[in-house]
Amino acid sequence: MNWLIDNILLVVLFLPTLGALILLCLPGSKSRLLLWTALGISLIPLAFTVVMLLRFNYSAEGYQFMADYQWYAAIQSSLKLGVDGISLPMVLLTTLLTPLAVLASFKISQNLKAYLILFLLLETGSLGVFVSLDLLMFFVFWEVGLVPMYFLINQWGGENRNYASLKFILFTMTGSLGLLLATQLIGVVSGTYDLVQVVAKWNALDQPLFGIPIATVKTIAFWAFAIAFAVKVPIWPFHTWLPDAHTEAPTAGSMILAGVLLKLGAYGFLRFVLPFFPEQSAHFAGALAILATLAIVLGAFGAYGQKDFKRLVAYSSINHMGMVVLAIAAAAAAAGTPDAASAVNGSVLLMFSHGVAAAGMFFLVGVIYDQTHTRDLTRLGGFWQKTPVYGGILIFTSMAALGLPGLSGFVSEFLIVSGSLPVFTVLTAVAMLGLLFTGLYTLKAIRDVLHGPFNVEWAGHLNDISKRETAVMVPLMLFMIGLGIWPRLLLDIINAAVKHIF
Amino acid sequence: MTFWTDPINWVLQILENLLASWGLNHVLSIFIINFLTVVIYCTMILVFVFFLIWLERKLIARMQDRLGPNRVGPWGILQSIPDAIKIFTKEYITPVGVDKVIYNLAPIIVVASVLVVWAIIPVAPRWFAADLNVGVLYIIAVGELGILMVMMAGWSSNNKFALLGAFRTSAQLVSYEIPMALAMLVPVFMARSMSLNTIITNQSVWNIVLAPVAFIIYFLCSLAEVGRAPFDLLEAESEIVAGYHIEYSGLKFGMFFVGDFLHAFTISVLGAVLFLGGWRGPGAEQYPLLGFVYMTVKIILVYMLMMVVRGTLPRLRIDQMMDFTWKVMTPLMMGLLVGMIIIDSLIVGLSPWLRTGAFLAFNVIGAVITLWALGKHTMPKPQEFPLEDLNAS
Amino acid sequence: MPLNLLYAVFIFNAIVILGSAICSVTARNLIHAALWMVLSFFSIAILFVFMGIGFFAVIQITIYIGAIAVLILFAIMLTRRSMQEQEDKRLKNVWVALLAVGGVLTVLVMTLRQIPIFGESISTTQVDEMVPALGKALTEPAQYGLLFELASVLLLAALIGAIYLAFDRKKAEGEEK
Amino acid sequence: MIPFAWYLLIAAALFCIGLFGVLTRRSAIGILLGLEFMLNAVNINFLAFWRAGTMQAMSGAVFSVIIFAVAAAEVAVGLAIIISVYRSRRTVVVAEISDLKE
Amino acid sequence: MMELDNLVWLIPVFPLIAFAVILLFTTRKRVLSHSIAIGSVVLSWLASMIVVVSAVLTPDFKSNPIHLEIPWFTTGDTPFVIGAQVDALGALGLFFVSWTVLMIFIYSTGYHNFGQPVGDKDQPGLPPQGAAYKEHGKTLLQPSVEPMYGRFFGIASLFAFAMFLLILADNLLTLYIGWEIMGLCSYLLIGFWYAKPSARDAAVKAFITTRLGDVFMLLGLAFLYARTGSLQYSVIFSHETLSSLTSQGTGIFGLNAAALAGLLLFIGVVGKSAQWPLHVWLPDAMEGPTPVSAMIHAATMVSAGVYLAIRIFPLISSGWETGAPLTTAMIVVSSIGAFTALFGSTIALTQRDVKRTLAYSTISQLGYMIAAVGIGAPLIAAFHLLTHAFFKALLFLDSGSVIHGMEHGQMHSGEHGDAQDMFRMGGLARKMPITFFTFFIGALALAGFPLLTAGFWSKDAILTSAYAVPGRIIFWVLVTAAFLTAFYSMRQITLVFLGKPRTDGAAHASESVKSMTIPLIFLAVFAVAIGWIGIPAAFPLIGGHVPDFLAEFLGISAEGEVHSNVPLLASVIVSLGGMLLGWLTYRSQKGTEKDAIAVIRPVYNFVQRGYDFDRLYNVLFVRPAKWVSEVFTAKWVDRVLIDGILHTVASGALALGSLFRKGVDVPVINGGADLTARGIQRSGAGIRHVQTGQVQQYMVMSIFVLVIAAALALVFIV
Repeated sequence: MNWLIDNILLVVLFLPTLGALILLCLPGSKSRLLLWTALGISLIPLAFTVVMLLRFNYSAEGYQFMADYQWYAAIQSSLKLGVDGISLPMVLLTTLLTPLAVLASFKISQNLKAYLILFLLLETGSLGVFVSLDLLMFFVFWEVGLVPMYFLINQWGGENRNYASLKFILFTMTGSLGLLLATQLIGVVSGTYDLVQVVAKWNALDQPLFGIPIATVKTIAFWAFAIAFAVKVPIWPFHTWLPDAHTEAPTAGSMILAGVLLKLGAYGFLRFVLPFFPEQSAHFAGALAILATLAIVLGAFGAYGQKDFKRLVAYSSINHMGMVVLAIAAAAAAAGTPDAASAVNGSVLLMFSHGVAAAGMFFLVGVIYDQTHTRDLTRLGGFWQKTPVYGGILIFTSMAALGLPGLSGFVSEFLIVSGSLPVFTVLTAVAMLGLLFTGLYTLKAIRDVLHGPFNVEWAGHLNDISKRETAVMVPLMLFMIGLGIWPRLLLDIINAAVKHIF
Repeated sequence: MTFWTDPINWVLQILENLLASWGLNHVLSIFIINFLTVVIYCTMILVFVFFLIWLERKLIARMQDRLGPNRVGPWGILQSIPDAIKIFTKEYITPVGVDKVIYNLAPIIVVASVLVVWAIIPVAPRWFAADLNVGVLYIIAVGELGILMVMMAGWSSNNKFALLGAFRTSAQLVSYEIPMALAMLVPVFMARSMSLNTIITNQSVWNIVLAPVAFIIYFLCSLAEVGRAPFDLLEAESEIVAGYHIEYSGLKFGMFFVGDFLHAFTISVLGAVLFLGGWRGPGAEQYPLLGFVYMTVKIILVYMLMMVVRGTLPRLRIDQMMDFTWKVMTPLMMGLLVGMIIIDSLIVGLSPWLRTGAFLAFNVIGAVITLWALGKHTMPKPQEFPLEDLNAS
Repeated sequence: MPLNLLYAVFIFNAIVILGSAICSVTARNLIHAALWMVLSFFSIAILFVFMGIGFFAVIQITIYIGAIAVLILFAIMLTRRSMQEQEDKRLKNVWVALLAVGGVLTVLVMTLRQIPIFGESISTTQVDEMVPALGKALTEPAQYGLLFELASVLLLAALIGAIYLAFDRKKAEGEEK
Repeated sequence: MIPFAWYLLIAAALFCIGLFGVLTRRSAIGILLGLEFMLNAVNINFLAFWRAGTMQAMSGAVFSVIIFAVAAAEVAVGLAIIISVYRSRRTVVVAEISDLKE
Repeated sequence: MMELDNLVWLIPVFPLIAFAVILLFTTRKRVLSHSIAIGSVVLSWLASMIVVVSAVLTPDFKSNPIHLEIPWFTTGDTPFVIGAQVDALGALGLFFVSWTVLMIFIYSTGYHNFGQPVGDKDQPGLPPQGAAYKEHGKTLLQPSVEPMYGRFFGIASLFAFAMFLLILADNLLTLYIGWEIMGLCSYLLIGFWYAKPSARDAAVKAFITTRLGDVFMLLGLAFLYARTGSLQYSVIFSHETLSSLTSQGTGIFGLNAAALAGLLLFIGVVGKSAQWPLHVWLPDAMEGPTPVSAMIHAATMVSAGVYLAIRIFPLISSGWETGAPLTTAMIVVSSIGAFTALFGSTIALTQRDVKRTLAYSTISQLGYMIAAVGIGAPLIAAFHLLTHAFFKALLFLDSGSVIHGMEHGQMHSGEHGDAQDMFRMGGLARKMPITFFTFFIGALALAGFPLLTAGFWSKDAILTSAYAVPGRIIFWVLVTAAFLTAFYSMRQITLVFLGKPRTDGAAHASESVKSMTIPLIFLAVFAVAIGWIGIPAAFPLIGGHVPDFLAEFLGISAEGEVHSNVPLLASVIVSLGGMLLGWLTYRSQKGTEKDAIAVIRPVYNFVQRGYDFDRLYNVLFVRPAKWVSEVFTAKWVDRVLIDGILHTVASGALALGSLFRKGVDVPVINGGADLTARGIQRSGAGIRHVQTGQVQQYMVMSIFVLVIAAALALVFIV
């Protein structure tokens, strides 16, 4: 093997940062140059990720492409990277969505340079969360991913951006406080931050800590973790930052936010909470499931209740992520059973497909917004006869989001339902209500945007989707239909990990 | 070891035995044999150049709808010989104020610097003078000598136009050395060796398939290296009367002339070796002569290509020429090289088809992007002539 | 090759090196000086061949003759008007210089004698198989990778700096106007 | 088998010749010439020592390579300076270039 | 059977390709679009015919069906296998689907006025308004071609793909995929003229109502998968799986696992094939173009529901063997079916719109089939499914042709009015003979005209088996429904075709083009002949002389049940009587308003509005859902409750922060920084230059120093 392959994760992780530095050196006035450079740079990690997929060993257990770099040697923390079947799809998602987000922001005019740099840093942050196998590093990247998003919303957002960005940062920061403390606790107690060792040592603990019975300590730590991730996902009572953030964020920002950042929380559940706290998570799975169900149902209700196209899509992602968390809770409750396996498979697959579909939806909202400068559903209408291609794409994407069989969402939803039904029968049945309303709000969106008599207000200035915008959508649509028709594309990889973990 | 499997060593063996039977000292006999070989080798090459000159004149004539040489010999194939005789028999003019030593040294070294390249070229399996394992570097290094001598010729002949020509020449040659060297690096890293033999034997897939762009760049640079059209600003009669060899006449001029053709020929040989798989071909391993035939065919192909370009394109402006190498070819070639190396290290161990496909795809994408960018940025603006000016004049 | 023959060639080569070097530093015409320098560099390349490192021989030719000599010739020709006007005369204090140089030489020789392996000798067998190892050593981050990068950065800086310095501002401004 | 000392002596001599050139030339280009000799002498030394040793430690070769690079860079910059100076004041004679004084 | 297997999986692929190609490339080009679509359907028709014929020719095909499979994905260690399968039932479905779909496609070209000029005011999303043309002086309208011609064929191809997929599926999940895609297509096709608000809302209504069923169905699938670890028919309907499922109890209504799964899936059926109470979407779905109604209602989509019901019969009837009293699940199914049959036919009585009548009649016919499934005669239900598919498709296409003729007449005569109102027609028999003839045959079949028509045989079979069920409520309900059916079908014929034209639109109506009438003739043939393949052996007189082909193909156990003549008589009487009555009632219809059976207006209107189920659901579900989502969730919970708490916290924190800034930052920290800067400036000035400027002099000196130092070092140190 050669250096590049041994350190491929390092390269993938820090190429965007490098790109950001390069952009820093380019003249800020040449917007085309900046955009193309950013696009080109962000395509490289994608290529590397494809290489990783090609070289991925389906039969091997544990993490692959591992690499360990000396870091905070003093506190036994090191930059330890590695991917397995759960994180590799997420890496693919991130590296896929970032170029598309860049491609989606060709219309950005003011202070483009900073904008692009922030995007690349954002990619590094989220990638770091997915690939770092070291608690401290995980936390560092977790926070790193936070900051650029804040500025993206705060600088390039809509009219109400200050409120939205502050809400976003406050919510997530509050969550991560507990996370930080718990991380420190675990690190100190088990003498290392290395994920693999921590799982062993931390679970082996049995005598009381600082005079507190270990169960209590673990419970507290569990909730610290759970709340941090729950805020990020977000599940029910912590979700109100999401609609505001989405509504105010620039289109590309929403794409990344929905596509990648929301997955961080769910990924955290899978990667940390379940392995670290098997008993606690099994014990509190019920509560988690209830919150998740609330997220599903109320998310769907909320989406149906919106007048604002973008808020509607935002609520829809609350709804879908609720499904993910429900599956995770089921897996936690029924760890080791085939149900758990199918639930986790479903949840990871849904994470990916929702990432693709939601990003697509937000982008499509942006396409309309760029032309009409309103997202008020009541003012749109009858666009299909003016924008046939856009209409087709919108229907396709929203059907994928709705979980139409044959498109990416369905298989995952089926797996989730069949996995969590035996565990939480009633809750799953209730969640079905959410599924019904998913159909309702999706159709509402299509109905208000495309169907009905054409709103003459936009008679003059309404063009069909442009080549560039189509170029953004095509890869996403390919993934939607590809995963729908042949889920093994990703499920084999996911299952390779799930088989060994759950 | 029969003639068919290994002709050269067979002949050498016979010679050595012969000399030994004369009772010569071993070292001495080896020396004599090598000397003879070198002499014959170079002479053959030079003679071949005569043929090339005829070929080129003929072809260009046809392209320009002329007859071309047609008097001496069948189809005028012997035309070069009377020309050569004429050149030999002309008077040697040595202008006043020239730097005698350098003035006379330059043409010799120019020819020599091309000839020594042939020392390492494998014309067939087991058929080469020397196998340097720094071969490619050696070729580049020797090329530099040529540049130096051209400058010397231009300077020493104490003539404004000659000096200008020398400046242009050396500027152009130095600038085009860089992308050319980069392009030559592609075969090197494909074969993981700088020895031409290894490069040929490792080309199970011709490098032109793996890196077409590299080949194109190499080809263009080589055009510039030998000062062919459209890069023939070195002896642009209209601008600088004849360039650096304006003051030369007779045999010395002939040497420059031959050196030019020889250089072109050598360059096409290198193109065939580095990118077209040299003597590779069905059955070449067993029968070197077959390999020799393949080699010749490929060489002629590349050389024809050169001629076609020469017959087709007009001369570039000097700024265009410089822009082209510094702003287009060098960056492109660097990016290409880096990208191919990265790809190569990424897909190591995966299927060879994937490897070829990846390289090819990368080249094509790179080429497309470059062409797109060129068309976008350096497309010549349509000249508009204000009508009133025309009317005024 | 028999040893005495080898020695003969080597000594001849050495004489060429030093002789052409001396001619180069003393030649009145700078062009000739440069050409003498080229000759001396060439024979230094041959010296490397004697050492058995043909790789460096080729590098020597490429860089010193191909690049540096050509550059210097360029400079000389570009500034040749001043060459023509006043042939390069000696300074007053040639003798001082000679003295200094002689001092340096003696010191050097005395120092070299201290070296333990001073008496040994080097085989002329080609060791080009060291080239890959050299390449690895140059690019390994663990070994000299950093140094290599520094050198490349230096080259880049030199390139940019050279362009910047040699850029004729007056003419450029004239063109802009 | 060439005695190791010969290389060193040649190098030393070359170095001194170069130094002489540096000290006695009046034109900046001449000084540059001398410098090249000195650098080349250093190179010979490095390589000779490397070759004389086990050749396992690459430092000698590496440093000579670096010196090649440095030499090229130095010539480029030096000549550029000379040319720009020549442009600004029509001379390359060092003695006349003494702006550093005040 | 290898090449046959390939054919099997190729069948749905052709329309899929057609769909992709049309929507991606050829939407604008009419000829290309419909040739691609029809070509693909012809290909799959050919393939299906080959498959069906070879299936029929295969001895005891029932026991070894065509089956091929691939692993779709793996979770944990259990692979999920999908595949294609053609068993007896599948072959049956394949037969009628391929025929009807092909016919409908050909019909559509004519229906969408292919070859006619483009309308002046036509725009995508609205039905064509007609193109003006001059005829000796005055400008008249002639039908204009559909603006979204290509798109129609694209979506229709997708629909065909979904239907074939559903029929060929060998597991419930693949079936569900086809099922949902069909739902999407129905949504797109019902809302084909999306610019019409009514069409738009009808589309949404259809999708949501069916999805309501589908959600439960998905639940059922998940339940089954969780319990059995597979969804393949061959596994879940195998004897041991069924018995184990039957033995497992569930807490709900004391149903066993199989029955529960069956019922959950059955809710999906209820939604899809428009059974009460989820029937509301189907009449509104008439907003779509007529071929769509034919395809959705008659041929394919609603039949898919019954098809599934027949498939899952083993689950529904778990723990039941022939002759025993019905289980809970079966009671639920059969009663829903029977009720729907009666319910639908009553509404159909009162409809004025020619297509809505057929829609409600479809509902009631489907009720028949569901009832048949519920009483344990699924294969007879399949028989009726087959016959009904043909004659109902025929009827719908006919109605479309009628409407076309009426529109043509209205355009010609320049009068405006509802072209679908039966009371505005009359006397069309002379104007459009082929349409009349075929419609007549279809209506007879629907009414179950004895011996001749297909409808008779299947309906009779259903009644027979219903008669066998202890406690004959269902039987009598079905008989009543049959009577009403006969009545309203005759009513339709009389109003539309017989008598005098009641409007001059009807007077100027004209026969449709060949591409519409030829499919009608084909379907008419089937509407008559298809019934003869299922003449029960126990039938008086002709029974036994004609082979009961269907019985042996599907493997209906003819023996066991004695064929009593009561149901036979009943069906003959009700059909003939009903038709006679209908003719008598409407023979002398005058004027376009009053309906002869509207004796009590309010009741009539109430029934005509479909017993006001729309309003009811509006009040019960739609409004509350809107309120919950728009007011409760979006406003109260999120904005008021959660954000309220957040804002209080935030404001408190802000106050604290500003306090700190005033107190600490400004005076202390900013002050200190400024002092350090000044000190540095002074130090620079001290050092001045010491040089002369002659480089070489420096060098000489330095060298001397160096030499001396080195010499000293050599002398003293070494």
